[in-house]
Amino acid sequence: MMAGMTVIVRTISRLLFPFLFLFGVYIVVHGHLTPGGGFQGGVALAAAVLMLLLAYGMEGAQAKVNALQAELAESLGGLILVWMGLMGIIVGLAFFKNVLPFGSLGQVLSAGSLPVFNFGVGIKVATGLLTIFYAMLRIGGGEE
Amino acid sequence: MSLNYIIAMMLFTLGIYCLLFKRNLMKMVIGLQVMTNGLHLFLISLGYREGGIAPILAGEMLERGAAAELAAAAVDPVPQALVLTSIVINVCTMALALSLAVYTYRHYGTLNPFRIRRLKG
Amino acid sequence: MIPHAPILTIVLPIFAAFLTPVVGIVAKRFGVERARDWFVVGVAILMFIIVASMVPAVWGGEVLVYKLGGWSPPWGIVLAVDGLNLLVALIIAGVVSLVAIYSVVYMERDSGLEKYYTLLMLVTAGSMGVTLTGDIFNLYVFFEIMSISSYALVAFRRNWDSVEAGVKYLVIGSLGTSLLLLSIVFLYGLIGSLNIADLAWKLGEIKATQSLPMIVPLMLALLVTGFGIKIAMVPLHAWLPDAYQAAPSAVSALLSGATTTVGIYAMLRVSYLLFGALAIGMMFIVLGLITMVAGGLMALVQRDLKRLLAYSCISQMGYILLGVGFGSSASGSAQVMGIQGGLFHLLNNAIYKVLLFMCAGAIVYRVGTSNLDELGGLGKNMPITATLFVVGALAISGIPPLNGFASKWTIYVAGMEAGQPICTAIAVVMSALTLAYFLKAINLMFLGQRPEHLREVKEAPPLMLFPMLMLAAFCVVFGILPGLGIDLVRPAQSAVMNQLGYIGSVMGAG
Amino acid sequence: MNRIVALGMVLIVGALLVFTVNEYLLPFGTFPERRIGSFENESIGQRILRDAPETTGSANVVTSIVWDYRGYDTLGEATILFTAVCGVAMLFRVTRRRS
Repeated sequence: MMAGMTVIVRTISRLLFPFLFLFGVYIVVHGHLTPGGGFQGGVALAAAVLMLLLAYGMEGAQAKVNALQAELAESLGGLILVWMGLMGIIVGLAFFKNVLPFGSLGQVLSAGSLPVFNFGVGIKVATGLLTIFYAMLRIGGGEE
Repeated sequence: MSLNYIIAMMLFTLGIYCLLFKRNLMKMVIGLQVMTNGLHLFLISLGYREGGIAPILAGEMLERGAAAELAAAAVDPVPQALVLTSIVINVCTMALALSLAVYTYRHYGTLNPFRIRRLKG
Repeated sequence: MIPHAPILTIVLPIFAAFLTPVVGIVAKRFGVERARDWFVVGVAILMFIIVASMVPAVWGGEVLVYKLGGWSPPWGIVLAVDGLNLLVALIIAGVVSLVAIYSVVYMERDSGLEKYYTLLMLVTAGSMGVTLTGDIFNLYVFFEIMSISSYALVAFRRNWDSVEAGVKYLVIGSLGTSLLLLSIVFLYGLIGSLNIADLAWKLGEIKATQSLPMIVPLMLALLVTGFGIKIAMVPLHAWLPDAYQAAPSAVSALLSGATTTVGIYAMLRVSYLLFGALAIGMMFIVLGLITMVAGGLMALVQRDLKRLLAYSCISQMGYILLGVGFGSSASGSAQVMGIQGGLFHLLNNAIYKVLLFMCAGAIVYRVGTSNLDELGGLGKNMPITATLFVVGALAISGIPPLNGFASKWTIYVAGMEAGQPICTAIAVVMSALTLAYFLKAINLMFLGQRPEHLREVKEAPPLMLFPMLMLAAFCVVFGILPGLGIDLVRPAQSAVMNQLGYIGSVMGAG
Repeated sequence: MNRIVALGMVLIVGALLVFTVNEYLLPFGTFPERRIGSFENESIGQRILRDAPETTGSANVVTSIVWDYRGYDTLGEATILFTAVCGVAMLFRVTRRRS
């Protein structure tokens, strides 16, 4: 249904895609050190794929992440969150307790469970937004 | 005079007006966005401290381990966390509203949800 | 008590919602699609068991405080369970279990069932979260979960009526939740805290030292408007009849039984704890009267069964507000009676309203319409459904041996003792009016001439009749033994009246 | 006519809100002295700002609130995202008409 755009847009978006993607990953991974975090990074990741969707049409985006993968990854992100929350109960404290070792302040591997949460929610937001867009753009919808 | 608060509240009222008086679904969604964004602006302004810095321990402050210094200089972090939650909630409401709009337009060819009026009792 | 019971009550439906699609895929692969439906039923019943496990401790007078992440009350989020919470949680868990059983058959003809069950679990999670939390921003977040999933559920059938109703509900509902958030932001700006008990404590300190600033009544007005939209208080009720008519009957039953109950609960909790100093009793009486009268009068002229039930639902909300208002505007025994009556009516309303919507669903399932003009003489075809509907209708009208009478009588007595004879008289008249429109509905549906095309209509399937029978049994039991119902409500009533105990327990947990 | 009355009501609400925020909240940029404060006369923002780097090990205080102090809210938020995805997928589901 979406045909995509001209060669200029396609080329530029193909060149930009890795950088945007990397930027999203950076925001997610450094969530506990710099401004940003799982949600913001996840939105940046989704935006990178959506740029491909605009430039190349539905097929171009689906080649990177298809709808089923997006849905599965979203469940995975949600399960990471719930699992990390339940870790607190499993070690015998409270739900959502920060259980992993803190490490040293200011390093990438620090702040206990927080980077894991950021990672989980990053996956979840990126794929969740993609799923919403895919669902809205799907040709069918309704009775056939 | 707290100009930030006043502008935010004006945006909020503008959003309510748009939400209640427009009969086009897209305009209603826009009104909803204006309203909630006014609210977010208000919430985020509430935590501001004159000349405050971001509530992040970074740079030479981190090297000195000066957490107390941060506490004296930084803006209130709680509204920032709340606004983050609220923005995501808002995005989700908008996604559902826009989907309803797309669905209505595709299947019934109208963006006015009140086009067919039943006999209201 | 099951360890970590308060949080498990909320996380279980969230987890189940994440898992339902997976269970659906696996079940389809093994050729047992019903497995997914029974998974949801099992989760709902398990949730009921977990909630019930908290009963002994809470009825013993304890306030269960669960510190999430181990943070002490003002700094982190806490769940606080007292008698009032627990009553509402029991109602929600019970209603959801019965609705899930009912849905197994009722929804079988629809497509997209994995989404239906996921959204059902999400409504449950949202309602439970609102009910058990002790933090006002967290209350807002879970209120949104509940609202967004109910918008989606109302639009589930995707015909014009349901999409229109969904849009309407979404627009009005988002306005309500925004007002709610605005009030919470004001509270944070004024006081600098988000824990409900802490806020109540601080507002009490302000009141002790100075007169309350005008922003406090404004916050109360915003909160009441926000929650009032969810319970369809009368100037804000426009979405409810459309939504209940267009949604599948199982969803209407769920919304009328669970989410409105949650709305009333949140309104009570917040206005009692935070704004107890203002004249909230008078406010509840006025709002209750308007809601009751307008809802009842509108119900009188409806020609559609589900729309009629929707308006009577609005009217019953008015009774609950009225009872609580009588209680909070008075003192002594009238206070006890009023609050008990209001909360007992909350319980009873959840029981017979769900029963009536399920009966309406049974008729829609067998006949395909809920338009009263096209029905008639179904008493011969569906004797059990007809009997159950009559039980529910008599209960809602307050006819003696049934539960509606017990709670309404308590409210009337409280009203007389509180010195409000006019309001009480209006309530009695509205009760008669309720009987009138339900008799009209019974007459049109089950008696009279049976149209030719309805000859082959059969009785509803047993799996749908089972939850209805259970609810009708509750109607009769609480009617014959009103003391039992009052006993069930008494811990909630003492929790409403013992606000300082709640504040002390939550803050003392730090 | 109806419309003008409703418009007037919206304007009154707006004026009330503007007046209230201007009058009853302390002016923009004054944190945290204005808050009535929590138990030890310290607003939760101030207390968290002081403790967070130590008690959660995160240099970004906002992240430590989002995922630790109020992590449960954020779980709710992720659930809302899931709800929205579910709702949209429900609305655009593909059905085959029964034969």
